[in-house]
Amino acid sequence: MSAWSVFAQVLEVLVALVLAPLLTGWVNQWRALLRNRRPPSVLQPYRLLHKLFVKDSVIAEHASPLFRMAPYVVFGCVTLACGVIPTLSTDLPMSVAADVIALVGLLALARVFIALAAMDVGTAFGTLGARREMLIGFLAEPALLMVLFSVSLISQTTSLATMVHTVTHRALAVYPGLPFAGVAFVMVSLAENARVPVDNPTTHLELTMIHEALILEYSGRHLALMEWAASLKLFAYSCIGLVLFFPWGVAPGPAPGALALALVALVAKLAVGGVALAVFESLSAKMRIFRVPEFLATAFLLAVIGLLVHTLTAA
Amino acid sequence: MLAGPGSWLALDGVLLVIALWLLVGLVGVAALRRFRFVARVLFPIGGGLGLALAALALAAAFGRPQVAVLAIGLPGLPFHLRLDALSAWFLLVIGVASSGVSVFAAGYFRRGEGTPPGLLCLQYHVFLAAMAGVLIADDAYAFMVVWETMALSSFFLVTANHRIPEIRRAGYLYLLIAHIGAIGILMCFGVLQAGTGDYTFANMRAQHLSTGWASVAFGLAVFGFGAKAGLVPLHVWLPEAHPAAPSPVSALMSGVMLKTAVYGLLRVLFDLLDAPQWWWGALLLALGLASALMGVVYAAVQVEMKRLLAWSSIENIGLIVAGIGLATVFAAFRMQTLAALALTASLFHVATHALFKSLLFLSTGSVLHATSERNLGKLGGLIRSMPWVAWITLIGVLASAGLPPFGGFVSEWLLLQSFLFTTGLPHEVLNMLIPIVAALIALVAALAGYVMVKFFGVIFLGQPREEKLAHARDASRWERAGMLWLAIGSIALGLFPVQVIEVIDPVTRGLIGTGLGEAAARSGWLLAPTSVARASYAPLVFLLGGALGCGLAWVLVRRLYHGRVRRAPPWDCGYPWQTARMQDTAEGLGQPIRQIFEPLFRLERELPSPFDAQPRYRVVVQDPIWHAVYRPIGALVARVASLVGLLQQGRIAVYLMYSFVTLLALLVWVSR
Amino acid sequence: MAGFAFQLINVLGALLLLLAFAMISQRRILSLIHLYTLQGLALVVATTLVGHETGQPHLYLSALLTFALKVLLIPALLHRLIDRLDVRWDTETLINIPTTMLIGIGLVIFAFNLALPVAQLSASIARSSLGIALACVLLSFLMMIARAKAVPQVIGFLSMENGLFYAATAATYGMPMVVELGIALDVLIGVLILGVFMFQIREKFESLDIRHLETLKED
Amino acid sequence: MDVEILWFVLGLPLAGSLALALVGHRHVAMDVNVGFSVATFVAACVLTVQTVTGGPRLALGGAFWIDPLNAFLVTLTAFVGATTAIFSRPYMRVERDHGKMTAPRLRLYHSMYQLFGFTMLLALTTNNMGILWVAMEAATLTTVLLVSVYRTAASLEAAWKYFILCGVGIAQALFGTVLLYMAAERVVGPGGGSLLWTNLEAVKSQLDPRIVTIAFAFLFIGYGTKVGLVPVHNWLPDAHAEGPTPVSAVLSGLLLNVALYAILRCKVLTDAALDSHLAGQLMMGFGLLSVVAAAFLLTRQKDAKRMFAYSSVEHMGLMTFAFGLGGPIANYAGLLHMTVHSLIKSAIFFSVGHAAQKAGTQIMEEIRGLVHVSPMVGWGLMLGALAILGMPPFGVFASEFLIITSAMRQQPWATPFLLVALGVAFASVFGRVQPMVFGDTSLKRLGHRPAAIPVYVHLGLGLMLGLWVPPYLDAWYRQAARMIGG
Repeated sequence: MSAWSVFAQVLEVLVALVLAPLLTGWVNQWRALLRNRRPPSVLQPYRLLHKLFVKDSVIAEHASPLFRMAPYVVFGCVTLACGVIPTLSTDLPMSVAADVIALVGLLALARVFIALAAMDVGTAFGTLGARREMLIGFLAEPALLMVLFSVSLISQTTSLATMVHTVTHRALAVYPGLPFAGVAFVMVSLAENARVPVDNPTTHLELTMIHEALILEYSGRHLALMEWAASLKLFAYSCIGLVLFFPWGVAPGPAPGALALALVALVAKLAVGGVALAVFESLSAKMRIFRVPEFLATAFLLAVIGLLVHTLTAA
Repeated sequence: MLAGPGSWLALDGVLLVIALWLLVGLVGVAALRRFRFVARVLFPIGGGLGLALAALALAAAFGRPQVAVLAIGLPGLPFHLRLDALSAWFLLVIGVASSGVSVFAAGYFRRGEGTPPGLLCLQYHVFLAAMAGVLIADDAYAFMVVWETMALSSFFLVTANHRIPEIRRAGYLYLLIAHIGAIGILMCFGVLQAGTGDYTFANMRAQHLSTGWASVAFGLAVFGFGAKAGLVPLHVWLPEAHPAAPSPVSALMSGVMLKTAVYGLLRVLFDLLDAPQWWWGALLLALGLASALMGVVYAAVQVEMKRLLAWSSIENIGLIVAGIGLATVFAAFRMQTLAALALTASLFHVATHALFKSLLFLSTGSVLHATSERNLGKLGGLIRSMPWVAWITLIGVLASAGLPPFGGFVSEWLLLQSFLFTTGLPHEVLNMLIPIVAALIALVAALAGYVMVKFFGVIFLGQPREEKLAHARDASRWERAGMLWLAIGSIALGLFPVQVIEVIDPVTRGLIGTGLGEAAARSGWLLAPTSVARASYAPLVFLLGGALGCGLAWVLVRRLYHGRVRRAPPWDCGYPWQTARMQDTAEGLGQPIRQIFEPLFRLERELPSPFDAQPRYRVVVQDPIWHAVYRPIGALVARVASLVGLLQQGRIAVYLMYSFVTLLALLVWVSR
Repeated sequence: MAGFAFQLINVLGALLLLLAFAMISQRRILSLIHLYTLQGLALVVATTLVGHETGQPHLYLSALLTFALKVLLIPALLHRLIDRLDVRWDTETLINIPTTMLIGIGLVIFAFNLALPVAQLSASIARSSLGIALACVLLSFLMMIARAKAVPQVIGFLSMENGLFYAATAATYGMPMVVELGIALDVLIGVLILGVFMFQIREKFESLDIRHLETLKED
Repeated sequence: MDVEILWFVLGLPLAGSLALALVGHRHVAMDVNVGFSVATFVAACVLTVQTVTGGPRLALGGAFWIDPLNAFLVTLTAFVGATTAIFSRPYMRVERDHGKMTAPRLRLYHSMYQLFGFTMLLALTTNNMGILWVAMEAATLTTVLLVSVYRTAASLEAAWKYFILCGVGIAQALFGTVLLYMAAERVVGPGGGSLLWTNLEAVKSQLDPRIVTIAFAFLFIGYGTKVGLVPVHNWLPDAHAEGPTPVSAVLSGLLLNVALYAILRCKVLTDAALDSHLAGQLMMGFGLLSVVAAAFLLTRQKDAKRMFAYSSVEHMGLMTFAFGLGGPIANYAGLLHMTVHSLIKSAIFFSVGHAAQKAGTQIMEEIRGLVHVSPMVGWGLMLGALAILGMPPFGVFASEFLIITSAMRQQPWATPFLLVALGVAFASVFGRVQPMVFGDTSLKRLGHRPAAIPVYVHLGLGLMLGLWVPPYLDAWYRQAARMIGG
């Protein structure tokens, strides 16, 4: 691994940290526009984070150390995840440290800690949120794995970098399994990032909220970290989707020019993706919590079908 | 076959450890009621012996197989002993796990709990010795003797508190199924010896059975060892027996004893039988998945902590067996490398499960002693009153949920890897099925996370659901030490998978002919079973990255901003009248699972109507298999018995008639 | 001459069989005892004849023994028994008599067929004797099954012993002396014990009806 | 030399019965009983040592024949007789104190006990198939008296059934013997020699198959009734349940074995004469039937002694099956099973006897928590039950191991039945013994000291045979197994 690849790694993490809130802001802005509202500034999330960091953090008197520890763990995990995904370059020191399975495990670790932290204070909403989060988790996680597997079967590998590499540097071929995987992935990432049909990131309506219920007891810097982690997660998922299904532009090696190009391509793709997400969210309505399992089960099945279709055509 | 004098040491050492364990037990009987001596001296000694066993096993793992013959047994069939890589691996697991459990037990057992301490000490150490004996037995008779001794000693341990009828019933069910399974194993050996009358495993290895007989032997082995391992549908004893036993015993049974069954299955399947059939593997795969799914789903809806863990043991055994099944399929198609991969995953999981499950059972034991509550609905918030137990348990919980960078994740990672590479199978149906299997494995893994969050969250987090929990005392020094040891173990397994796989390598070499050893060695700290380009996982880098992320975040936040914290009542959307009763109960946390997997359950619901004066909600989840399989069998036996009972109906004339008719029939038959 | 003796032996055998049938059909205990005595007598004669024909002295001894035991001693015992227990009345049967007779005939046919091949190569004088003996045994067995009272059962048991003796005598020139003595001893003691038993049963159950002895069973 | 010793082996119990007929009601009687039994055991040991060194031989002018097969049974019989006598000391004391045993009954009991021992030893050692029959019949007579010794309605009924059924059965055996004699006489020639085992053994291959077939049918049914094979077992549970416990112990421990021994002798002749496997098939069929039927009958029992009586039926069936299987391994297993079953089963009856005396009933629901009442009795019963159910490392498991594994390849069809039967038997017996031994109890601690030595000596030996068969015993088994052949 050369100094450049280390640089690429660091750059990538920093880009993720910086771009993540921006992506959130961008999506929110478009949502507002699509609803004929005056949109908040794209930079609103940064302001929010700053405000929260400045404020004292107020926590329940009987909260355990785990409660205070959780935001850092979650933040760390998600950052690491962003570092693993080859958004700019496929030649990253971290990419060998974790393949897709490890990536999913990493996100699961973050989820478990959020849930535990939510249960720690012992309020009705906290436990409720934790239960719902884990419910979504155990349905979304296998679906995500299946999606990744169907791609990894194409490239005969589970290491993201190699996947991207093969998908980019192969004569354009049509894989009938991929569309299923793509749809499934979209559904999963909607659920995982608490987007509309599953959860509403802006709601505080007790009966429907999931993500908000989890972080209800947090305030100040802890809340800031949680929110930042949330937007990082959204960023990560978007990147996974992009590198898996639209991997063009990702730099094969850590050459500075290529990196710059990749960065531009990434921003462009994210912008488009954000708009698409906003459109989708505005068009669809929030579903009842009891419908969510069916929604995710559908995603799971789609992913499995994709896998089957692939094996069928491969065999 | 006969090993050189140099390599004799390990096997002799193992024998010595076994003998010393027995000795410790006898000393315990001698000091029948001297509680302090038994607890504080004998049990730690037993733990030390466990460590010694682990060391010996590690030494023997890479050596040639060692054999020995004891002067006891049947005439012409003395006890043959053999220590090869497979035995060594399981011995290692037993040694490490049991040492932790023994140290814990030193602080656990209290006065006046059923059986006198000395007797308990005897049964406990005989149990340990028998488990070690199972792993080195090299002929059918020796194997059966130690096998049943293991069952018997564990039965007495389970019913240590035999004044409670439920516990007696649980023990009875356990021993019954164990015994019937043992007869199955016995018949399996009967087939394997191929009528030669020579019951040594060496002879069985030499025999080449016809496919039919081999399949019979395989079926009997699956039946016998499955009954011990708790494979669905032979699992019914497990959720009864494990909660009934004292916690260290449950830890040993769940963590270690179930593994001896896995060992037996491997021994018969890959060592004694030659040329496995692919459908054997398919069968194992199906059984394993059924157990895994059923186990985890039932664990999710349990409201009693040890029962929850027992069901999760069924799940883990299911995963292990599924891995073995996959390995069998590969072996049947001569895809040795992949077989080695799958087998390595199973063996790795054997170790991780042994450690974290023992740890979790021990922590339930501490909770039980501190609160005398086993019902999740009455626990909560213990992380404040018993921080030691809570934080150590958290490690076990994360490992059990299969989260990186802990031990559980590595085995799941390997297992999924091996599933991913199955598309090359020369068998279309399997190629179709395997992805679905992989999906189910992923589902099970995710559900395990759910279960563990429920387990930890309900016991240790939130507010205490009962007043008395507030002043629960933390575990004693001995208990902490034991649990800490196991926790360290499961962390180490997670961080140094490559080194562990190098120990497993000789095992797979011995059984399948190839291993992941040099691949692992090549990639150094990086776990890459086949090639780095294909799949890799580096827990240490991983951990460093994560720690770096957390640490930097922590430091920077304090540098750039501040570290001020204000304490206040919980916010909870501004609702001030929070009580502990408003938290989700165990049932509540199980509700989504109950809803989604309804067909798998046999539910007894009692829902209140809106007009009830005192509305009462009750839901009982029962095992459908108990009703679908075991009840009918019992009824059938009863009916047959009542029919046979007609023979004995007291009238002498009828009795004379019997012998008269028998005589005539016999005369007709012989003079035909 | 010899041939005549053989026929005589066979006739005696037939007589034995006839008596067995008579026992089956007989209701009154007293006459059952008489029939038993007659059977014993026939046995004695047969034994002496065989002894005379084959010139085996120990058969005379055996005949003497049989006479003492089965013509004098046991009948006397039985007589005293029924006097003391006062059970002279008719004994009812579990299976009605005609049926029993029919079954009996079937048994005889079966026994003869069974014994036929063996009798062919029997070196002994009386070829058919084995079949007859077997038939006697089976018939007494049948009688034991069919009778509901204790005493007839015992008599059935004893007449079965007779059949066996006849087999031993006619088919093979009598068992070795020591065995015969042992058997005789056993029979005698057996009868004594049975007698004692009957008194005890009587005093426990106020009757000798064995249908009282049906409490030990699977319920 | 050997002459004297055999005199002692047979004479001691006979003398004992006469002596006890005189003093049996006295207080010393129990000790006298023990004395004679132990002396007999010592004599038997000497006899067997001579047999081991000298090999099989005739004794007392050809009237008796000692070979490995019966020599080891002689020792076993004498041993169990002795230990049972030791057990019956405290047991009968309690019975007398409870007033269940009056002085005349005690006298009868003791004298008959010795006489029974004599008949057993006679049946084993005699060289004459006729005397064998006589001895078996005599054994029936003595045990009938022993069973009925309490004079209760139930015991009378049991004894009556026992007498009639076994009497009839044994009569069949006599007919078989006559046929055998007839067959043999044609080869050996007239004269008394034709019933001597030694002669039969010599000419067994020339015996006429047709006669021998029928003879074996009669002998099998006859002696099989005493072995307790289903469906002619019906006397067995009653006799075991209603007699005094020491009698149940010797019935299970000795009588059944000796009856099976008789069948084995006949089987040897039949196999040689027919050179077909007919006898073996018969024995396997009836053995298996007994195992299965007994196992299912076990599930319905309420009375402890009755239950273990059925378990005896089951185990005799297993032995019969093993001997029917034939071959060195199965025969070896059968002999081993014979030994261990006698030891363990009598030990169980000892424990049950004490337990029943303590609880004042044999009904199992009313016996609870024996470990609290008397750990000796409780653990004795628990270990005995586990041993008889085939739990290693007790010897029963060793023999079952050999039987099942060899059956698995020779007669696979039989093994599922065995699996089911053993499973059902385990479920029913253990399910009843566990609450008897463990759990809470209403009873007070045992008043008198139980006879722990016999129980634990038997269990110890059973354990030893599971882990280590002494070489000379092993050699013995091997010779005997070879003689049985098949």
